[in-house]
Amino acid sequence: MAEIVAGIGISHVPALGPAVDAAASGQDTNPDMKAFTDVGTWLAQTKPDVVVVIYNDHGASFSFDLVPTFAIGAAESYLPADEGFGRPPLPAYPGDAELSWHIIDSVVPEGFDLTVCQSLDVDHGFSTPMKVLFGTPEAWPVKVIPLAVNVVQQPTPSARRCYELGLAIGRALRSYPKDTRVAVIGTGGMSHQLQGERAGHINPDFDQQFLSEIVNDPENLASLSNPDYIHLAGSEGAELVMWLIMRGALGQNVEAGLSGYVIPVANTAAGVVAMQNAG
Amino acid sequence: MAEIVAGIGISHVPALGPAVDAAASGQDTNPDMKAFTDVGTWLAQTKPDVVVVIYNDHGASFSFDLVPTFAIGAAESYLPADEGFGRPPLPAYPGDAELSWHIIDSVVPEGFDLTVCQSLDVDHGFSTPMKVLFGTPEAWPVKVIPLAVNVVQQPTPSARRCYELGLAIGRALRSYPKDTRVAVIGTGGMSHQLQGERAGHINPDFDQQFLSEIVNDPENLASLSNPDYIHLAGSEGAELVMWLIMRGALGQNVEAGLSGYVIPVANTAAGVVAMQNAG
Amino acid sequence: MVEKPNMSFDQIPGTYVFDGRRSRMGYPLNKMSAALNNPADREAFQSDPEAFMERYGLSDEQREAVRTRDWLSMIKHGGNIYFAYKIGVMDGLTVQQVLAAMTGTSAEEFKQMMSNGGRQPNG
Amino acid sequence: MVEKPNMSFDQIPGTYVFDGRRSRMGYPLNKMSAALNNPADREAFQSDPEAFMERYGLSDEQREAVRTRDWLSMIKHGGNIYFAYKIGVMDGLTVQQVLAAMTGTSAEEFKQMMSNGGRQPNG
Ligand SMILES: [Fe+3]
Ligand SMILES: [Fe+3]
Repeated sequence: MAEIVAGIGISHVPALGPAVDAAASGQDTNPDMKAFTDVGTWLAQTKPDVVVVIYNDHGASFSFDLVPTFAIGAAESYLPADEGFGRPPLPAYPGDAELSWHIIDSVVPEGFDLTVCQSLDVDHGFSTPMKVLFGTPEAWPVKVIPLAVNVVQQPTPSARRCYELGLAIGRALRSYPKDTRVAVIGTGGMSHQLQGERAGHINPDFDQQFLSEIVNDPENLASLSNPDYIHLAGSEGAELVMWLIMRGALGQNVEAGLSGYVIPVANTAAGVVAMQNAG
Repeated sequence: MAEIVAGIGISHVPALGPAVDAAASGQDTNPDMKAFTDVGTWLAQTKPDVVVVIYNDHGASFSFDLVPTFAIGAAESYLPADEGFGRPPLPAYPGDAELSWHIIDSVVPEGFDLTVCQSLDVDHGFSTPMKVLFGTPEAWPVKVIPLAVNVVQQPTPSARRCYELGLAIGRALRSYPKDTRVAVIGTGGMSHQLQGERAGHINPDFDQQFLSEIVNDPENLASLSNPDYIHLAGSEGAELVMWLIMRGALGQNVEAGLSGYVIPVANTAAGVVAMQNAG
Repeated sequence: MVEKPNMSFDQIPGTYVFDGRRSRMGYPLNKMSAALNNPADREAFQSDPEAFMERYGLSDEQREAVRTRDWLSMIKHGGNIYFAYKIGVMDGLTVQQVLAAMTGTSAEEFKQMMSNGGRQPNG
Repeated sequence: MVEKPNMSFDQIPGTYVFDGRRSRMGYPLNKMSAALNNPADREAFQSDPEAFMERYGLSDEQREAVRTRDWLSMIKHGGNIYFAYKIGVMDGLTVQQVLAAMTGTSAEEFKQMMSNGGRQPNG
């Protein structure tokens, strides 16, 4: 049977890649920045076969012509998208189409109205965490399942809905008959805002509470409304609801692992937290 | 406040257009075929401002690259799609983007994970009922809201899920503050199968029960499983679940109006039923 | 009242339920067929079908099924009828002619069966 | 415990929540920006921005905002920052430079504000 070996919440701002490299090389001695690398090292030790990466597209693969609330990949492989700079020189991500379909066949009948993508280019929301956690290998050491969430165009799915989808994905993963080690990665955040007169908004009190409650009290985080998330985390930081999908997939009781919090990475508060199901 | 003035279930097989024309001109004297024209006449008398058309795409606008479970249009207008024969010479369908967004803003927070389309070409699943009910005017006399349902690639949404979405759309429509007369049209079916050794499957007993229960016992129809629908209605006739979205949008008690049932129209059993909320 | 047969997908006779397994298998075939919505691609397919199939990476079985217009084999190898029929459109075939060929009957016989009320359940 | 401010979208200061109303208004502007994911369209925009804006049917206000790189005006007229920033990419701007311009501060000041911990809540 499949086992969920790790849950990670992590920012996906592109500048995180170079910032983490600087910490790894000793150029930057901030211990919180080092936490990102340490989480990657820890993740490797959990030996995942597959990572489910919950992220959002930033105008690369979806435009406002068509916005799925939840889009899951079921492809054999995924290419990094051209976001306006040319296609990034990264290896393609190998998919696990069989496990993707297992999740789809489990959660759609439970009433989650997924959009199923057998072709999907993934942008920095996906690629930044992969790079931070796995470095820049010639070939990725894991298979991937992307889950793209609309956190851009209201009505975005509520934190509650995200958490419930996570619970359903957890049930799906645990019912997968193959011996597969799965890590679930919720990406985005932490607080930031990239528009309006409030651009530059950072809310460290909220972020720190979020880092703690995502482990210990996800129910409270699931009870916040969409406007509350935007008010507290910023219009773009509201993407933090994606961490609740990851958290829902894990068991009710988890053990907290490494975590870190840095202000700023570019225009964003950046955070990372690792956890695993309690023995 | 908006009012739901009519609910219609109707087949969408392309051959229905010419068949109905033949009945209207007296070439075909089958009274059940005349029912299709009569429903159109009745619909005009209910003076709808907007029609919500629930249909499925048949490989015109969506491929297996991306399959939304439920995709709703929120465009200013919709073009008829090229399905392999060239673009049909039909006028563009004017949208009611404001009402589309009202529905979206109502049902997504209720946990329906719609895909929102501000650009969408609609195929015969949409165009055939429009032609049968409204003829071929130079400009359509109503605004439209297309709702495309995945009834092609399993896991398709269950009949229960469709009915529940219909209930939510009904709540949304009734809460729309503008004085707007809305007709809801569920399309597809009736029994038919276009693949495998069982191609040509027609199930008149099931169809007749469906025509009756869609009015009087939608709960029973909502309780049938996806395999049951395929077994009873045929692999393509299973699209009849879309009528349950229409039925859900109406009130609990409805008055039955005209109905008709014809075998065959091309390879399909064709049916129509009209209803409206009971006094 | 409609009664529930409580079937599973694999119990339905003569029916290839288009599920994830078939959609995955049929992906190149259906993607190629979807391209036939474009006039330019319709021409490309007709002028050099082998090159067109190569472009989309069809499996050997899928190519052979397309070459021989073996509609049942297309379905068995993951083709979806709404997409596969776009190939039939270019041959000038009606859906009914495709279904007749798929079930190994003549177009006339199939038409007659439909006019007589279609293939009856369990028939 | 995170407490609930129980805000509504319109109460959040200095924030233009990207909802259906704005997505509808901004549709031509964002559609044009989305095209900039393609190298050929990036060239087309740069060589003749007026023709490119005409092709997508931008409103007068949106055109003027693009012409003057008035980022706040783009947002107010339905632009979404992830899309609008693709215009900034072609100008060689960082997101931070765009945000500085949007808030009427210098790039240096904005950078300093971020290094000092960002714009504080209710600040
Ligand atoms: Fe993001
Ligand atoms: Fe259909």
